[in-house]
Amino acid sequence: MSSIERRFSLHVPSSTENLAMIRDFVSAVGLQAGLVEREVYNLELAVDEACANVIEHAYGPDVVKEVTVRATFDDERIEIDVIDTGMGFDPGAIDQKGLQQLVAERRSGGLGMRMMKALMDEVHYQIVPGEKNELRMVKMLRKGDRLSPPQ
Amino acid sequence: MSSIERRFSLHVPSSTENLAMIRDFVSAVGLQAGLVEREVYNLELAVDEACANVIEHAYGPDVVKEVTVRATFDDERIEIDVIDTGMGFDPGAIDQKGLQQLVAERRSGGLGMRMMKALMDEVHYQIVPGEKNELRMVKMLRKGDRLSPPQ
Amino acid sequence: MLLLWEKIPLNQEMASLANIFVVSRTLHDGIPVLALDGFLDAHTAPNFESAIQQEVDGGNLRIIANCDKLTYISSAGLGVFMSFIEEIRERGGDIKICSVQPKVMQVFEILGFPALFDIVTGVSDAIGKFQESNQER
Amino acid sequence: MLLLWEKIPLNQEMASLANIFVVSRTLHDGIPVLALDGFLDAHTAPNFESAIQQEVDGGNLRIIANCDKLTYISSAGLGVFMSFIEEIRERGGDIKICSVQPKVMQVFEILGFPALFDIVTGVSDAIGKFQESNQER
Ligand SMILES: Nc1ncnc2c1ncn2[C@@H]1O[C@H](COP(=O)(O)OP(=O)(O)O)[C@@H](O)[C@H]1O
Ligand SMILES: Nc1ncnc2c1ncn2[C@@H]1O[C@H](COP(=O)(O)OP(=O)(O)O)[C@@H](O)[C@H]1O
Repeated sequence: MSSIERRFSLHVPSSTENLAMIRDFVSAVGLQAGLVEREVYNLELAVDEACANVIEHAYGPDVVKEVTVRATFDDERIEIDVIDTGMGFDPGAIDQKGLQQLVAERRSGGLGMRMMKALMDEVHYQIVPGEKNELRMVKMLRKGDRLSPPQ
Repeated sequence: MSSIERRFSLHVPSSTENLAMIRDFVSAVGLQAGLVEREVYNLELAVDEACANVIEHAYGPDVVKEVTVRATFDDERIEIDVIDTGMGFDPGAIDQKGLQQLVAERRSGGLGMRMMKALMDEVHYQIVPGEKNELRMVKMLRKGDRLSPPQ
Repeated sequence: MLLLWEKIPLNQEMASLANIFVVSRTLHDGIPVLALDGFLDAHTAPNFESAIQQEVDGGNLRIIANCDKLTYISSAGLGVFMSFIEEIRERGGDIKICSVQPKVMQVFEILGFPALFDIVTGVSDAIGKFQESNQER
Repeated sequence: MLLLWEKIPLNQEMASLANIFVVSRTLHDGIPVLALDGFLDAHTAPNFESAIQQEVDGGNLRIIANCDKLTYISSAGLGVFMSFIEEIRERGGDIKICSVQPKVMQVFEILGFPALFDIVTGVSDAIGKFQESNQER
């Protein structure tokens, strides 16, 4: 990363109750990075999805476990890492079913990873089961977008 | 600490710009601990004072340095640690001047530590210069206060 | 003066952090309208789920979700619509979604909901949709 | 639809996080009234400091601080009052503080400000205080 880099991090118990706090944290960092409201909203949503996955899948309902959100930005990009120390999983093996199929199967889940990928410029996992599972999401700060209309 | 303990922490660059974020963090933890609005407000204020001191005195205007706020609560108490890795100081040697004297000297500071002590049940420092200076503040959760009128 | 304190309503800051979500129910032309207010995420989705479950259990299979005051939705909230719709349609009902704010609409669109759900402008349009399908039968 | 976005005002959540503080100036009976709005902390205190400095530089030594919309103050904000008051009084002026919300008043009280400052109910009371001291002279 170039220019002055700013680093923030938040650690909270693994509970859906803390998703609001995580979104407020991400929102504050996003505003400081110079994002406009729509961009902040989408960043909150992507991080919410990632953290909800940790809370639901990495640990189960074990509130003693922790979710870590790390945020770093400079003039060019904002990077968010969502970290758990749970059992991990193989992201490549996750079957990305279409909405129609999920509906037919009466599923209530299966949309989170798609949402993150739609909202962020980069999404990748680094999995070390039981030690450290890190999901890195990157959003480029295309400052030009705010001066000229989007293409 | 007894009962289920919940731990939270926040790390932000050492800049007054981040005081609002710190207050929002403290407010969210305080609400989850069951504090009422007045108590949340006072907790935010005490932590704001502690962090403003770190930002102003521990590092000077070096934004690369970090302020850490750790919050832990159970049924009985909420504990906040504010941590810096700056030069440290001798809290016992700080001359607590009266308001009248500060006004006569046209000072704009010198009130922060008094505020923390007035708002919290315990305030103590553990100083290891250049390594880790930790300010611990404790507020007892006198849940009874909310049922019966204050004495 | 301090005694007055407990009566002062939560300030803006706290209201936002409290992650408020409320479902309230009214009837329009006999059709239940569930008004969603606030933040619908993995924490609050179970509230919405049980509100829909209650309608289904009571045999009310024509449901309107009024999203007028819904300011936030994550995939956990979308999952509630997704998991009920098949059963409800099989039994001759539907969930019509109305009055969606642009920022929430964007989320519906990202996941392709407009192709599977009737998303309309207002409550009266949603009622209209149900009346149309009445005549078709 | 996405193009509309930039025009939507900041939502509640963001407004709170943005740590907004605004000083606006009006004249009442020739006396400058500085209305403080929002959060006065170590980050925003310099704005308030320069607003008072401007009055002093312009020879306006009778100043009213209207705290009607001041929702938060830390010792950095109190420090601004503290650092100017001696000079202003020596030169025959004063800072009167009015319309303080209970939660902010509590902070003034903790540090003993009511003994050193005139803190009154409304702007007209503050003007009255200045008129009283006119007559005394
Ligand atoms: N942090 C994680 N730890 C373990 N498993 C995970 C994690 N994140 C995602 N997964 C797995 O990936 C699957 C797909 O996730 P997602 O697309 O978000 O849908 P959903 O969470 O709604 O099932 C999950 O069902 C889960 O099996
Ligand atoms: N974290 C810290 N690191 C170094 N010095 C500190 C720290 N906190 C407080 N101090 C010292 O203690 C003094 C008194 O602090 P305080 O009562 O808050 O008043 P103020 O910060 O307005 O001067 C400060 O002026 C500073 O010298």
